[in-house]
Amino acid sequence: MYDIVNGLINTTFGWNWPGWVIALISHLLVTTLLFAIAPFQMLFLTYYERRAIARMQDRIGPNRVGPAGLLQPIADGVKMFTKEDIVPAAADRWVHFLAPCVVVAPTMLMFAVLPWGPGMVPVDLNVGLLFFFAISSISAVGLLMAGLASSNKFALLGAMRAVAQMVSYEIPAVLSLLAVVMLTGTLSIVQLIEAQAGLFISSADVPGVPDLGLGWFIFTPVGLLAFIVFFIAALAEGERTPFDIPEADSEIVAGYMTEYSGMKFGLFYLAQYVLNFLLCAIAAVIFFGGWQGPGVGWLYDRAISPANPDGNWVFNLLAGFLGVFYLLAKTYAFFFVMVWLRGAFPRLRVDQLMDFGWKFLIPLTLVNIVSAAIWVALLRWGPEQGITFTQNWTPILRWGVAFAVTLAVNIVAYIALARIFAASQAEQGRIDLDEYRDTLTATLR
Amino acid sequence: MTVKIERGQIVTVERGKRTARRLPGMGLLDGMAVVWKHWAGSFRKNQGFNDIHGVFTYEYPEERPKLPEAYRNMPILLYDDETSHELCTSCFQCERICPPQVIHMTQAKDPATGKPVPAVAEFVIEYDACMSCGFCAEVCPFDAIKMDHEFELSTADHQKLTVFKEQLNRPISYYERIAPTMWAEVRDGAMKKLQGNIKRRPDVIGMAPNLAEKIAARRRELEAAAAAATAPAAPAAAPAEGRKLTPEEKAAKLAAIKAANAAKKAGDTVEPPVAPAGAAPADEKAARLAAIRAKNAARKGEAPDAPPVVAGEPAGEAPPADEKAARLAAIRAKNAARKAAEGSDGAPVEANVAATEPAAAPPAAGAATSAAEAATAPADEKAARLAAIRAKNAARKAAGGGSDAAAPTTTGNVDSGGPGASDDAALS
Amino acid sequence: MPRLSPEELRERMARDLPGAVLEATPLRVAPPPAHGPQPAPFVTSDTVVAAGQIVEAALYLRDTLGYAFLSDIAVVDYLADGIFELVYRFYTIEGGDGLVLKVRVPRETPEVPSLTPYWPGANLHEREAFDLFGIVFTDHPYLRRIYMWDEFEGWPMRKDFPKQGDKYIGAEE
Amino acid sequence: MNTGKLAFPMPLPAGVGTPSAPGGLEGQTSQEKPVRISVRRSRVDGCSTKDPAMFKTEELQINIGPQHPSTHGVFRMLVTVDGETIIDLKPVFGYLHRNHEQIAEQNTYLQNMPYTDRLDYFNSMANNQAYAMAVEKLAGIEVPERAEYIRVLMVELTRILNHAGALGFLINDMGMWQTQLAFGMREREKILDLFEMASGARMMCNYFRFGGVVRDLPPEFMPKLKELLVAMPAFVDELERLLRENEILMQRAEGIGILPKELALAYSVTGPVLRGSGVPYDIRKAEPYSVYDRFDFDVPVGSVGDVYDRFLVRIEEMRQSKRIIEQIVEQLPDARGGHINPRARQNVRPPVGDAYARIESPKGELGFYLVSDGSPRPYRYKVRAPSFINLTPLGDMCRGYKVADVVVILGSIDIVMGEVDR
Repeated sequence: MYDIVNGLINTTFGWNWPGWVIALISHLLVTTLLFAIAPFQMLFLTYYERRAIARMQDRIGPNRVGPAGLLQPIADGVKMFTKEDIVPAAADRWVHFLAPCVVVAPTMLMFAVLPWGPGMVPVDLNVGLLFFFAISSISAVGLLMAGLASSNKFALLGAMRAVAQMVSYEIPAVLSLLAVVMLTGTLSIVQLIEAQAGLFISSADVPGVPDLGLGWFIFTPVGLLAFIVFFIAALAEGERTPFDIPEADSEIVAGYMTEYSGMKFGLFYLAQYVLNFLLCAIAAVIFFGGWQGPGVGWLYDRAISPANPDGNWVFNLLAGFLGVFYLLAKTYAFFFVMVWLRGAFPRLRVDQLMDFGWKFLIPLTLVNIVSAAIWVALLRWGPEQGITFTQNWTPILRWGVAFAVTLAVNIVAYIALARIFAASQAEQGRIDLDEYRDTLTATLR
Repeated sequence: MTVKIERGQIVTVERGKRTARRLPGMGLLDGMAVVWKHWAGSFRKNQGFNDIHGVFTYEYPEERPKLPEAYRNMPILLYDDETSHELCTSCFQCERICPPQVIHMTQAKDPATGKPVPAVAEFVIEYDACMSCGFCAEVCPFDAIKMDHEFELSTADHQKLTVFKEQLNRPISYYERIAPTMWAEVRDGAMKKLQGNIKRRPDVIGMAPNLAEKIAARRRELEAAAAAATAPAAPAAAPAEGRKLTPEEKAAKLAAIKAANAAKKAGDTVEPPVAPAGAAPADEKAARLAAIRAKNAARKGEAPDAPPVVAGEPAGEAPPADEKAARLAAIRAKNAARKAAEGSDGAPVEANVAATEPAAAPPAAGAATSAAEAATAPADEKAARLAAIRAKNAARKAAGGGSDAAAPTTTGNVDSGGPGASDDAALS
Repeated sequence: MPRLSPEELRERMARDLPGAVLEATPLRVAPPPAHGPQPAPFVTSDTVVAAGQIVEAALYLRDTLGYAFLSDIAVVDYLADGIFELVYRFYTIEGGDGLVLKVRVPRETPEVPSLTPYWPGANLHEREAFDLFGIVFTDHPYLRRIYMWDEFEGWPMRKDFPKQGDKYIGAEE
Repeated sequence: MNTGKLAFPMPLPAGVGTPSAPGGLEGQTSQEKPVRISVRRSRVDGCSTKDPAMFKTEELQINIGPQHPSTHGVFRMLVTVDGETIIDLKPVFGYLHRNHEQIAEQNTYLQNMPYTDRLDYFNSMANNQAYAMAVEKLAGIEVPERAEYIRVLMVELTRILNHAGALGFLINDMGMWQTQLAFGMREREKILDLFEMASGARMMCNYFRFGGVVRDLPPEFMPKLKELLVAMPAFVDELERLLRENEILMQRAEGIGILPKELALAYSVTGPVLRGSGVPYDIRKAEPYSVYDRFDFDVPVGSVGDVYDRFLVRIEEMRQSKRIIEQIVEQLPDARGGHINPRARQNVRPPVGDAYARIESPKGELGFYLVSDGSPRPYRYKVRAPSFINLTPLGDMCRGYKVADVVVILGSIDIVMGEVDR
């Protein structure tokens, strides 16, 4: 944005404004845009989810308000705003009031590091990924506030579950991303995307691969496993089925949201859907190349950018549109998968969820980190790191060997861990059936 | 594992995975595949009963469900399109069977005589408490109450759900449209009963009140008929020629029935005048009807296994099942006897007077009253007066219709055909 | 296990549980009408058991005869005779007809030993009977009202319970 | 274990056959490998509240219900939890109580028929059948053969629709967002269409009369029914594919809410819950009523008695119902003789006496106990409601499991509050 604004003001109009003014203008513009976009994302996602899941259930879904029901979320929003805001008498008023804000704020902040297109990142932090996940955990505080302040047992249970779940699933999520970070050696999201140029093989790994913007990490075994783990963890963090335990409507009514009504309830929903959107987006960014796709790189090469100040702004626009299109397409595809899972799966129980996270996902990510190390060692390291046997291999051979080895490691790890996990699940907490029957029937006379 | 038993077996259901699955998580993928199939198939409509894919939503206000004929929602009352007469005779069957007791009705009364007629004066159904069981339609012997297909009854006004006769009335053609075969099954019987009932309904009683113009038309016809009757006996021949459904004839027929009844009672004790030859066909019909009715009354009077029950007999002697019937018969017989007693004085006079000049009716009636007073005990005074009024009416109508020969004819027929007559005679 | 008819059951119980089987006296089902023929008295063909020995009789059915499935406990209020009759219904899982034990208790002191310690499935049946008829099941672990609220007074299924107007709705009517 | 005391004299009779040989509950026989399930159940007595050395935890009382999304109506469970583990559970009834029996004693026999629809409003046809059978037994009314076939047809359709709905609700309680419920409802709608064709109403059918049914099947009924019989296996197969081997469902259902065979019998539970526990007791086989002795069908039983078994038993019962319906379609006497609409029986006056009739309703044994005093109104009218009695073991089944399991166990019992509270 800075480049565009700078180009517009200083080059096109020739006003020669100082850099900080331009930075201020561009940041304000970006913030305004994001705050306008985020709620609309949420509105559209609710509509999208309802329509998609209705189709899965042989229904039509909302189709009454506006063309094909497109205005349904607006109507819902109006309903939310006009509803009475009820605060329970026994609730802690201020905490009850603050909780939705605390939940929503971090999700908005997370937009700060999300790159939408080439050169279209609000802030290119060099620790963007860390920022993203650090901020996302803050909303757990808000959830706990909501649960505690409501003085409702269901809310309390829901908040406990939510916090436990979010804290637990941060770990596999971050660990799975760690593997990717090891591949690239950077925490900057922009650089992560740029590393995914290429055609099924990242051009960073094998020089000379044509750049079609398809060198995504998902095409590597490490990235694939990391993606699976990350997506599962994202489901848990975003409280999506089968991990929507904190707000399991059939068990604890609405979890921490039980005592909220009106727009406060709406804010929780907003936070949740925005978080889902962001998680899908970040999954798209990290594993599916974000805005990378055929044509974007070619266009961006001809656009105004720090590397190429003489470019044409038309290409900026084109590259931007194409990049945003790619990103949103990927994001919505992931969201569709989330909806699909919601349509297809029951939810787990809270202890099973914990077991799954701690006993299956975390070991799996740890194995994946080992694979990532192998990958890095085979592809990047040379004699100076003490790896000599790959010295004479061509890059493509290195890549092939690394691919095969990591694939084998990951598949074996997955199957073995799944078996072990299943066995442990079967054993753990197992009471001998006869004994159990005896305890039950002992009361009979 | 299975165990054989008679006509089947006991099967222990197979738990868990049927096949050794390749990878953990395949069951989840299977489920996703099923959902995907539904998602992909949902861009077309569900094809019907044997299709399990595709959207099966009814987009309701645009797309109306096709209701089967038997569908029942709320009860409605039917009336005949042609005559605009309601089929309901207020027999109270539906009110009695209604499980939540939401049907209320009052029977129509002849304003002149106060005698109940087979029509309903007011009919109320509390739709809000109706449970749509359909019993009322099932028990109705006249097929007057049927179940509607209209289901959009929601309203913000609770009071609206107490539905009166005006809102309940639907033409038969409406019901025929929503349930053609079900109506076809009962149509003939229902229409026959309706024709019978119309004959017993004076004035505009029993006509659908929401058809104001029809009622007005009918009123005009009745008035015209009355006006025509004041003219000399010239129109007397008219009913004989005018074949069907002219209002005059209908009125005449009605009058004939009335006169016949009165005369019949009179004729029980007093030998009627000789029936003139060549009676009008319209009168003949009425006479036959009266005869049938009398016969029926007689049949009811008979206990199945005993000779005709005499009024004076104590009810207890009859077998319990027939007790009620016997008592009913006794009451009816007593009434008839009473009427006969007074009729012996009044009716011939009346009949004669009616035959010659209508203006003489009031004195005749007066004579009848006085005769009745003289003849009966004080307890029967009321009944006597009632009978007198009825006789007066009959006389007036007989005069109005111009069917001078009606009364004698009928009495003759009845006398020969009705065992009820002898019954009555015995009682008196 | 042999399937038994009520007569056989009476015979065997008279042999094995002396004193438990009572004579099934005819019951007047309803108060006699003021006039008209009297309704026939109700003579049951089922086994009538002394209230104190219902547990023994039930256990006899279960342990000796194999009628282990307690299907139903119904209460009938014979107001005219001043008794409650409890109808216990037992089945075998072999199939076939069940056996019926009937227990008659006076309306004034309706007390019956509870079967719940032996058949936990009798729990809700007995609570229902307590709630609606006021039958007191001694030894019942949790004899509380089940349908009506705890403060409710009266036993709504008894024949002498006022059918219209009570203290909750229009007492004066 | 105090086998001598507990054991019912015959564990399960050999005549009807027991699914499990002496090996016991797991269905272990010599040929079969034992069913391995894990009972994920905490030991209630070992919880930390009792141990002073541990952290002090507090027991929490939660009211699940009466206004809770998954209590299937207005039903309350007073749950004492330690963390998420159930320590105690007491069902509280009566929110839908309307004293159905008292109402019925004020009505004539026929007038009660539509009220029985409202008992278990999912299966009005089954209720109708049980009540009609009781009155017919009491008054000695014969039912023409065709009417019997139509009745059985309707009740078996009811069974399919009930199980389709019940499984959908069970899965919904497990958290699958209505997908299976929508599929089940789709099939249910088709069956309701059939009911509507025959009786005029979708749910409150009021179709049976003493000595017959209201009216004969309309001509368009049979073609539609045959179409439905094509769709039904596809639906059941799809349900199995979607859920049967789903790992999450198995996690949620296996070893949850175990009700052993002995306990199931002692608790008087009936229907799929009893059969899921491994007792092959089906009144249609045990004491065949109506024309059930003319059809071939199997009785599915479970081996462990957990939620998963009940789930599978219901699936299999839908198949068996479909089988019965196919046989009815073949055998249905098409002679219109024997008026199946007994209009004359509107005023039944049974002689003095009592009668009990029971059927295998989709939820279990549904019985009507009637005492007649010779008047047109029943002197005593008692409903033995299956969902009500099946709730008795709920506390025992839930103890030691998690809060999330309570709704699943409740869903697997399959209750309808109209019948529970009556």
